[in-house]
Order: sequence, then structure tokens, then C-alpha cells
Amino acid sequence: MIDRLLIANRGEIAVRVLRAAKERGIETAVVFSEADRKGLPVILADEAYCIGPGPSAKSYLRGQAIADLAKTIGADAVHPGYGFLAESAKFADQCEQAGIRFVGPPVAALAAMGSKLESRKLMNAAGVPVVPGGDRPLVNLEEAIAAAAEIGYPVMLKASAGGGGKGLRLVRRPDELAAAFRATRSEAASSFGDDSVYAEKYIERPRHVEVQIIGDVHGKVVALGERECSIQRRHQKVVEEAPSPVVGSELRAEMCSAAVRAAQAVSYCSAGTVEFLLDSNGRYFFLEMNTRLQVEHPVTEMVTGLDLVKAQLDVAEGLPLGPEFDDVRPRGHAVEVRLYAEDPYRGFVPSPGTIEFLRLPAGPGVRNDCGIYEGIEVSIFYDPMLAKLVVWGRDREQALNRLARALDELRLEGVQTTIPLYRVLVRDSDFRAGRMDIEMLDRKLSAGELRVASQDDEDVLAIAAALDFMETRARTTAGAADQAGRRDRWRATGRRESMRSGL
Amino acid sequence: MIDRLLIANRGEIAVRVLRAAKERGIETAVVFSEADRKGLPVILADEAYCIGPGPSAKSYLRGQAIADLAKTIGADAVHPGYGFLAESAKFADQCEQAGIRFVGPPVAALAAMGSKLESRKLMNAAGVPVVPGGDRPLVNLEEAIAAAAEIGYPVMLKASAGGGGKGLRLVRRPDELAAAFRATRSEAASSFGDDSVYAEKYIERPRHVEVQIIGDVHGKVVALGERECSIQRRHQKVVEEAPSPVVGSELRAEMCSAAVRAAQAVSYCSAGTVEFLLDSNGRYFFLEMNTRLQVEHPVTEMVTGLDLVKAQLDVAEGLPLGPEFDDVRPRGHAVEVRLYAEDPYRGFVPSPGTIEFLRLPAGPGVRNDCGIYEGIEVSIFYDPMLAKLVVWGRDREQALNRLARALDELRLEGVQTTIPLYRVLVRDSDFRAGRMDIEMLDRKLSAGELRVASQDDEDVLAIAAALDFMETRARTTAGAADQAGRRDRWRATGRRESMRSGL
Amino acid sequence: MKLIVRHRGRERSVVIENAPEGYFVTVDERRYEVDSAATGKAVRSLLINGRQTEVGLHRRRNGHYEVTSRGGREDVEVLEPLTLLAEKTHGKSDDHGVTTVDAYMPGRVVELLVEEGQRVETGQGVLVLEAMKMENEIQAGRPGIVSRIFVRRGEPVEGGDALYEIS
Amino acid sequence: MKLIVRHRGRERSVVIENAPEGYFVTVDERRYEVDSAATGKAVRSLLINGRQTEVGLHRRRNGHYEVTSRGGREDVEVLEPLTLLAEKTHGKSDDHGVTTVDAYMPGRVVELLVEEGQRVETGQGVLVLEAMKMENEIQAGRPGIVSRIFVRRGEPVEGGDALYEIS
Repeated sequence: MIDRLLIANRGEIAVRVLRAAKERGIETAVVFSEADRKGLPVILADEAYCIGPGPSAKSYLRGQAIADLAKTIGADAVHPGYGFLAESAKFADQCEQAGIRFVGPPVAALAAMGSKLESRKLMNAAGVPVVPGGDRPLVNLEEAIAAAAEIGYPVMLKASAGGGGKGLRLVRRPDELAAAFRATRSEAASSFGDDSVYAEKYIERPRHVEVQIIGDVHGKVVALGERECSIQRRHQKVVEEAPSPVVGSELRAEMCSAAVRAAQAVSYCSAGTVEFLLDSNGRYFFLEMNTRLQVEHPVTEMVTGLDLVKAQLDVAEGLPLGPEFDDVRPRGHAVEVRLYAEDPYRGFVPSPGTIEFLRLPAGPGVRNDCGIYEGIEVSIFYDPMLAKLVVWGRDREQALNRLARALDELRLEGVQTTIPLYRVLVRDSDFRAGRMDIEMLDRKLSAGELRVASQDDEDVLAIAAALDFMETRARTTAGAADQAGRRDRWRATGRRESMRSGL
Repeated sequence: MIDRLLIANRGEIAVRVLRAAKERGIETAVVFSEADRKGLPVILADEAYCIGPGPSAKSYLRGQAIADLAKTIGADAVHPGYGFLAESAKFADQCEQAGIRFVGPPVAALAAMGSKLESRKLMNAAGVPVVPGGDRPLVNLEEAIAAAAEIGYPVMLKASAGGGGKGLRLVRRPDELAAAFRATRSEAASSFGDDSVYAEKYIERPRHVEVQIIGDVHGKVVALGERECSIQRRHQKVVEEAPSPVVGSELRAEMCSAAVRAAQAVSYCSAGTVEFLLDSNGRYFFLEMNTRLQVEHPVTEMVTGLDLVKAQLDVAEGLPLGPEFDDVRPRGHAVEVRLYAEDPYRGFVPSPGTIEFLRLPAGPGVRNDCGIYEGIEVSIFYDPMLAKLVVWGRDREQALNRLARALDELRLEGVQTTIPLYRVLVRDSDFRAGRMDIEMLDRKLSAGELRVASQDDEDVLAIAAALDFMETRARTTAGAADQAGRRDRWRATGRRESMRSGL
Repeated sequence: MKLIVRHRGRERSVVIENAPEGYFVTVDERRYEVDSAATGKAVRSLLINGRQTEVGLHRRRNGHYEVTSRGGREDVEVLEPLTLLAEKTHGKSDDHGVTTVDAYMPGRVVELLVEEGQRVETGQGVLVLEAMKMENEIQAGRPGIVSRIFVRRGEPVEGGDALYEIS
Repeated sequence: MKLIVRHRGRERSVVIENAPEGYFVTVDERRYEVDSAATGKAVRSLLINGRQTEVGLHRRRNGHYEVTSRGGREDVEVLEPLTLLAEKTHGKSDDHGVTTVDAYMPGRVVELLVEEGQRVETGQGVLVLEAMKMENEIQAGRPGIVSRIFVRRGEPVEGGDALYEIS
């Protein structure tokens, strides 16, 4: 039994885990950094403990301190959320050493899937298709030339220790290889402290399709269908949906079965995701396995009616997967957009600041997973993702119409966000038709597409500003009238100050 | 085709209709009273027109003016929401005369179901079980004695023109009849201007179970399952759920079939509800038909995945019911609580005022249908229902756990609400077990049950107030220090004013 | 700082001291570590020995609060110890009859806001006392006639000195 | 009230008059009936001939606004006509070189906030002009040295009179 759960995360995912724990009757505690005292997780938790100053390295990444805290406060389990310590085999081990359950997969599965080359080997052995090539590190240019020839151009050179879109280099022709190999190695060495590099077949304009799986400690693993996550900007997902608009029932069955084999190959339990690239011929290739709950898990929840965090807690208690996992019948279509505090039209530059006004959309088929509220400050220390807006509809068209409606309702003032981009994207004909690949968004943005049209009547802007100008001035005048005949040095100063701030 | 829709309502239901229209690509306009300029419907609509001052009789009930407005602005349909003009045959007719579609049933169906005695007759003829008795007005005491004897005691005397729990009188024994008959007649005459009275069998501690139906203009009517609405206070629903915890598949099929017959008897189309009383032996009796969208329609939407307002718009356009209505497969369990600005522990006295703080619950399985936002004033002119919180779960237990979680997240400051009552109710053992009837809530409240326990550690209250007292004082002191050496008459006054307002 | 909190007729002593983060608060004999943060208009998050509670704090006149928490609404009053002492000596300010109001701490009379014989309402300022480098408006604790004023502008007073009489 | 609104380099004339409900606003030649309501911090609902638009209004210095609407963020500047005239006559205030600043309406100099030779930053007050029963702080439109002041405290000025020179 889990009676007391410590949540080792912040923002929307800490809130998400809190909700599941509360619905299950579990006492909740969260850790927080000094910058997050007013965060929603603290306000909604039963208990909250400060774990250090703002920078993650001094707070949310202090694995040993968090494991110790869990022990001190009598927690019997720790949920890591996603990011931070979620895929740290070391942290899972620290929890185990402290006698605290880690809500996630076994340490060995974390370790196995943490290494790109090792996981490729395991997948090959399990009969899961991987991107051709790259089963060994390339120690010199000769080996690189041989490997590339064997795979066939174009190839992608990858740093073994790379991640997050870094340490990648596309090589289209043999004469580009030498320079690319040197550059990748040196970047790998300087960025990751490990210069090993391997080569893979380059898949042209692939879609990103992933399969949600969940396993229990009794060896049962089930796949819960796929998610389409091809709307990315520089390899970071921004929009996800379930099901994929291009995966038919046959392909779905195949990919789900491959995902289950992948999980079983590492004796996986808890929730996890097997990511694939899907090429234009319908061939799919293992990309990596995310050994944790994912940001986009709600789209799967909305079509299946399952609660994945509750299921994680069940599994962590040693319970077998319930009967609802034997009979998963997805219904309708779900889409998630991630709200980032970034300006999409200025290279996604982060936009910290105070949320001056916030109206979340609501009504039928709308789910907000949100780490912010009106008045809170968006800190510079953390990922700029503020919230996720998820909608459900009977079919993809209704879901997208609902998303458009919800985005129009949503209003956030004080920081720049990606909302205006999504308002355009949701009406984009390629997106509406399901025509997309992982580079589509970047391509469209570079081409100057997805810009906000000047749909606002310019007269409206003029009227709004002019009325405010006049009314602000009227307030000032009214103030002056009240004080008529009682002028003194102070009031002159005060008045001027109010004008200064008001105009 | 409906291209422009005028919404003749306010608050959460106007917002609900707006959302459906927007998702369907329809231009929206709302009417508003002077008191509702800042209401959410105005802010979310494409267009908004002031229809008069605060009191409903001078604004939302001005049927002819609203029909005229619809014509003036080029709307092709009017949606009345619920309440106000929703069941007014006259208004439906005024719209028709103006060439505007009324989104609702035909005028004749509104008229037929608007009269209690006539609807009872129609139902009898259609083979829908009605409460025994009461098929004729009782013109004198002799007739009343005969009717009561025929029906069998206890009987309920009812004013033919009554409604909303008024004009009812329970008669348990023959010797109570004469006095009750006189009293009911005189109340009927003075309250409704019509002294006709009839007698019905009194059903002991019934449950209120109703069936949602929808029909198209091509004669097709389908039932979408039942809702349990037994949690009422003085005959006003406060909590609703779907499905009913006591209705099995056989009874459901029977009640649904009766509801379809009821609707067909009046050539019904659009969304409607057939209300039944269910006695402890599983017998059900027609109570009345609500010829409009109901407050509690979201629980049916959440289990069926249907959008009833969208369906109303489809039907109003003359479209046949889509294939999704042939294959309605409810999933899970949904519960709605109505948030009233009333103090449940002081006789539900209304509590107008300004919403000083509002945090709505969110996350998985939570739907907010809400007419308020932080900063808005709750007017004295209208129904005190502010919002509806609806939750969905895989089964009733998960739904109630989720409701408890959501109610704990919900925070509203500035006016008293029924939220504290629901927090206790959702943990009440009778409610959890599904043991309820339409008088249960009133009974429990009269018995002093469902009180908020003094679960708050009193030290917490002391700490909160003391810290605020000290910090308010510290701010005042800091202000004084800033001004040291520059004292003058103004500052003394200013300081005192800030103390007055601050302490 | 030492305060008295009155709730449901009971009085509790509350002593607030600064702590490395937030405060140490001692209620009667019970000592708590408290971290308090304003999270919205009238809303505060309190961490008391790590346990989180969110409260709504609605300030009414003169140290009176309506505090809402998950449980419901409670009336809570915060008093300074000498106010309580004065109240106990001279009867509660909402008593009828004649009440003498004393200075609850040493200070200096900065201003008289009413004249003898003037009618005042509850909460109306009677005089301004400067004490602990802060100006404090002494407000009427009940409606009535300020029948006598015992002090003059500029005059120093000791804690416990009579300031005025209301009847 | 007559104002000039500058947006994306274009200037529009905006005339605001009172209406039975709200205002009549004429933008260039186009007349609108406008009802405006503040619905949140920095947020306003506008009904313009019945059409609803919600805008975020972020006031920056001196008549400059950032206006957000569904479309995105726009910079909008509101000027009084005489300010614009002065700007056109004497060059934009963010030019370099010597700028003479004139009174944009008749009034009286209430106060001088700087002395000749003093350095000022953009937005810093230079003098206070009372006009139309309102005190208006005349702020520096650019950084520089206030090289000359042509008026004295208490002195009446006509619209167009030179007030000071910045260089």
C-alpha cells in the first residue's frame, strides 16, 4: 500500500500526480524550490517541503536529498513526474536504498533504455524494427565511410550520448562525410564529454508516432494505442493527438505489438512510451523508449477513459493491471497543445513575467492541465511550458473545431505565449488534413507561414487605446477636482506620479 | 442552414450554447441586461445587444423584443437556453411569426406539455404510466372525497396550474381532506389565479429519475439513458448523475421506451426530458416533460460522448439525427453539482456580492460549465446558480472520488456558496451507497446532518489571522518610516485612512 | 509580537517571532514553524510545520476577520494584549452604559478627531496616538456620545491612562 | 475629445463623444457606437456597433500601448493633436540635435522640475503646466540636457509658446 506519496517535481505534472493521488485517497507531499513557493502544487498538496533555491541543480535535481526527505517525512513512495529525475536510474536506486518505492520502471529498465546504442541492440534482438545502421560506435573516418556505404545515403551521424536534437548531422552525399564526421565528434566531445558517434539511415520527412504501454510487476504489458506527435519545433513536441490520422487498424496492431515486445525485452513495468519514426511508405522504426509518464499522456487518457497516473500507483503497489486494461476501447479523438511562455514569432524566445490575467477555456470536452494561475510569476529557472490544453471530440474534425473554440476562449496576459500560433495552426489546411511530418512546423515558420493575419480591424485597436487614454486622463482630472482648493506640494507630486504611471 | 444564432439567455447556459454554436461555425449574438454587461456570454460572443435593465421582466422575458431584435440583426435562429422563455409557446410563436427558427420543440408540443392535466391525459393515452388519480379537476369537496377514496390514501392535492413545489398538500387520512382541499384551492386561486385542483396518489420517498430524449423533424425519437436527480432541496435539484445507481438494464429499457412514447405522443423534436418518480418497488410514474435543454444535460453528454446542444442545432436545421444516435454506448459515470450563491447552513439564503477569488478545479474528468469569473459581481436579479461542476469517472466510485478532489480544489471567495455542503455530501455514507430519495437532503439538513465538521485545527485560524494582523500593521509602520520628518496634515489623514481600511 | 486571538469565545495567546524562513508562531504552548504566502486577493497559503492550508482572509473592522478554509467560515478577532486588558477592566466595548477607554501603550496624543459631546459610530476615529513610532487611530468600539476627553493634543500618556469616556 | 492614434506608421484621427450608452467614436470618417467595460486587470471588452472584441491593454510610457487581441500584439500610440503638431514642427522628439518644446495648449506654468543645464532622461518631468483645469506634467520626449527654459513659475502661456529647449 502507498499511504503517503512524495512528488518530486513542479508545475503542471506535479499537479497531475497530486490529483491522481488524492482521488486514490493517498496523502500527498511535494518538494518545491524557493522560486516555487506560490506554485500550484504547493497550494494543492497536503504537505510541502522546500528543497533548495531556484536553479534545478540546487533543488529538483538533488536526488539524494529528496530520497532522504521522503524517508524523514515517512513517505512510502516517490513519484518523479517527467523530466528532472524521472529517468535517472541513480535516483531510482537512491529511493530503493532509502526503502522508498520509486513510481516508475525498475532500475535495470531505466539503465538499459538510457543508452542509445544498447537499446538499439536490445530492440534488434526483440525483433523491433530499428532505423537501419548504427549498431556500433565509429572510431575513425574509415569506419564511418564503410558504415555509411553499407547503410546507404543519406545518413544521419549521431552522438551516442546525444539528445534533445543536439549532436545530429545529416550527410546527403559521400563527399560531405569527412567534414561532418569530424564536426559531430568534436561537438559530441565538447557537449556530452563522450566523442563516440554512430551512423543511421536518414528517414525523409518522417512522422513521429508513439505507442503508450503499461506493464505490471507480474509480467503483463499492454499497449494503449498510438499518439501522433509530428507537430514539433526543433524536435520538441508542441501538439499531440490520438489516434494518429494515418495509422489504420492493421498498422496499429503491428506497432502496438512491437511496443509490447520492446517493453518486455527490458522487463518493463509502469507507464512508458515506445517512440517510432513512420516513413511515407508506412514503415516504422524504433526511435527510443521513454521510461516515464509523458507530457502528452492525457490524449491517451481522453480516448481510453483510463487514468495512467492512477495505474502507475496501482502498479507501484504491486497490483496486477485491472480488467479495464483487457478491454480498452478508445472513443473519439483527442488533441493536446502545449502552452509555452515563448514568443513563436521571435524564434520562440522565452518570455518570463507575471501572469496578469488568465481565463482558461472550459465546457464540454475541454481538459486543462495547468501549473499556473492569475498573479503567479513565470520563473526563468524552468521549462517554459505553462500548461496543456487538451480537447476531446467524437472525431478529429469535432476535436479540432473544439480546439479552435477553446483557443479563442483562452486569454493570458502578461507574458508572450504560443497561443496565437496555435490559433493559426488549428485552421491550417495541411494540419486539418493530417498532412504532417516532424519538420513541417519549422518549415512553415521559416517560410513565413502560420503568421497571425492582420485580422483585427485596425480601427478596433485605435478605439481601444484612445478610450483608455481618455478614461485614464479623466480619472486623473477627477482626482484633481476632488482636491480643488487643497493644493499643496505633496499633491502636485502625487498627481504627477499618477500621471507618470498611468500614461 | 443556421448561420447566425441569437442566444436569448444569460449565465452558464448562454455560454454553453455559444460554445456549441462556435464549434459548429455559427456566428453568435447574445442579448444582455444592463446588469450583465460584464457577463461571460457577452465577452465570448461575436455580438451582444442590450435588451433592457436588470429585472428579467424588463429584459430576458421580453419575448417580442427579442424576436424583433433577431430579425433586425439578421439572425436566422434563436436558442432560448433553459428558464426565461425556453418553454414559452408564445415566444416560440413570436419567433416563427418573425421568420426566425426557435431552437426547441414545435409550438404545439410546448403547449401540450405545459398543462399538467392535459399532459397526464396524453400520457395515459400513450400508455405511459402516470401517478394514479388526477385525471380531472375536482370542483367540490364531494368530488374530492370520492376521488381520494378511489385513489387510496395517502393522496396529494395539487393545483392544476401549480409548479416549483408550490400548491401541493399531502393528505394522509380521510379526516384531513376537507381542510386540505379548502386550503389548496384558496392557495391555488391566490398564487396562480386558477382554483382548479386535482388529487394524485402520494408516492412515499420516491426517487427522481428522468430520461433524456432527442427527436428530429423526421419523426425519429431516441432515448439517451436516464439521470438520477434525487438530491434536491425543496424540490430543486442540486446534484445529478448518470446512470442512476439503482436502474438496471431491464428497467432502463422500459423507462426509455416509455419516454420515447411520451415524446412521440406530442410529435416532439429537439432535446427534451421525461421526468419520472421511481418508488421503492421499482415502479415508475410520469411526472412531467421538460420541453427544453435541462440544466443537468452535461452528465448525459459525459457518459455518451454526445453534444446535445449541437444536436439541437442540427435538428433545428432539419437534419436527421446522425448515426451516433443509433449506437449510443454510455461509458462510465458522471456527476454534476450545481454551485449556488446561497448559504446552505442559513436556509439557503442568497448571497450576492463580488467574486473576489476564483479557482476552478481542472485536470482529468473535470468539466466546468461556468457563468462567472474572478472580479464579476453576482447580481440580485437572477437565479443564484453560478456554475456547474461535472465530473466523469470509470465507475460511480471513481466519479465521486474525483468530485471530492475537485471540490477540494475549487475555491471561491466573496460570496457564500453551496460548495461546503457538497464537500460533506460527497463523503456521506447514504449518498456514497446510492441510498436517496427526493426528500433526503432536506431531511438530513433538518436533522443537523451534513454540517461542516470543525475539522480545521483552530490553531490554523489563529495563526492565519494573527499573521495578517501583524503584516498589515508592518506595512503601515513601513509607510510611516518612509515619511519620517515630512509629516504634514495630509499624511496624518492618509495614514489614518489606510489604517481604517486596512485593519 | 504578542497577540490575542479570540475565536468561538475562546482566547488564545499567539506569539510571533522571526524564523530563518517565515516565522515561529507559538499558540498557547504549541510552537509552529510557519511560512505564509499571499496567493490571491484575500487568499493565503500557510505552511505550518510543512502542512499546507489555504485560507481566505476577509478583514473587517479593527482586528475582526472572517476566515474561510475548507471547512467553512469562521469569525476570528485579533487583539493586542493591552486592548484586551483594557476591555476586561472597563467592560467590553459593545456594552452599554459608560465606558472609559485607556491607552493600551505609552505614547503621545497626536490629534483629537472629535470634541466632547460629539456622537460617534463604531469604528469612527476619536483620537490619534503615536506609539512605537507608529500613529494609531483609536476608534470607537461602539456607537455613543464621547462624553469626556481626558487628554490634550501633544500630551504624552502612559499605558493604562484614561483617554476618553463614551456613553 | 480629439486624439491621434499612430499604429504601424499610420495616423488616424479619433474623435470621442458621449453617447446615451458609452461613446460615439469617429475614426477618420467612420463613426461607431462603442460600449467599453473593464473585465479584468489590463483587459477590456468593447462592443463596437454590437460586435464584441476583447483586448488586453498594456500601458507603457506616455500614450504608448501594447494592445493584444485575438490576433497578437500590436504597438499603438495615442497623441493629443497639439503634441503631434509640435512634433511635426520641431521634429520627432527622438531626433538628436536641439529641440524646442512648445506648449500644446494655453495654460499656466505651475512648477519647474529641473534647472537649466540639467540632464534628463526620456519620460522625466521638466515642468508642470496647468491647462483645462488639469495639471499636466510635461515630460522629456528624449534624453538630453535642458539647455534653456523660456518660462517662469506662475507664468501664463499660450498654445504654441516655447517652453524649453533640449539638446
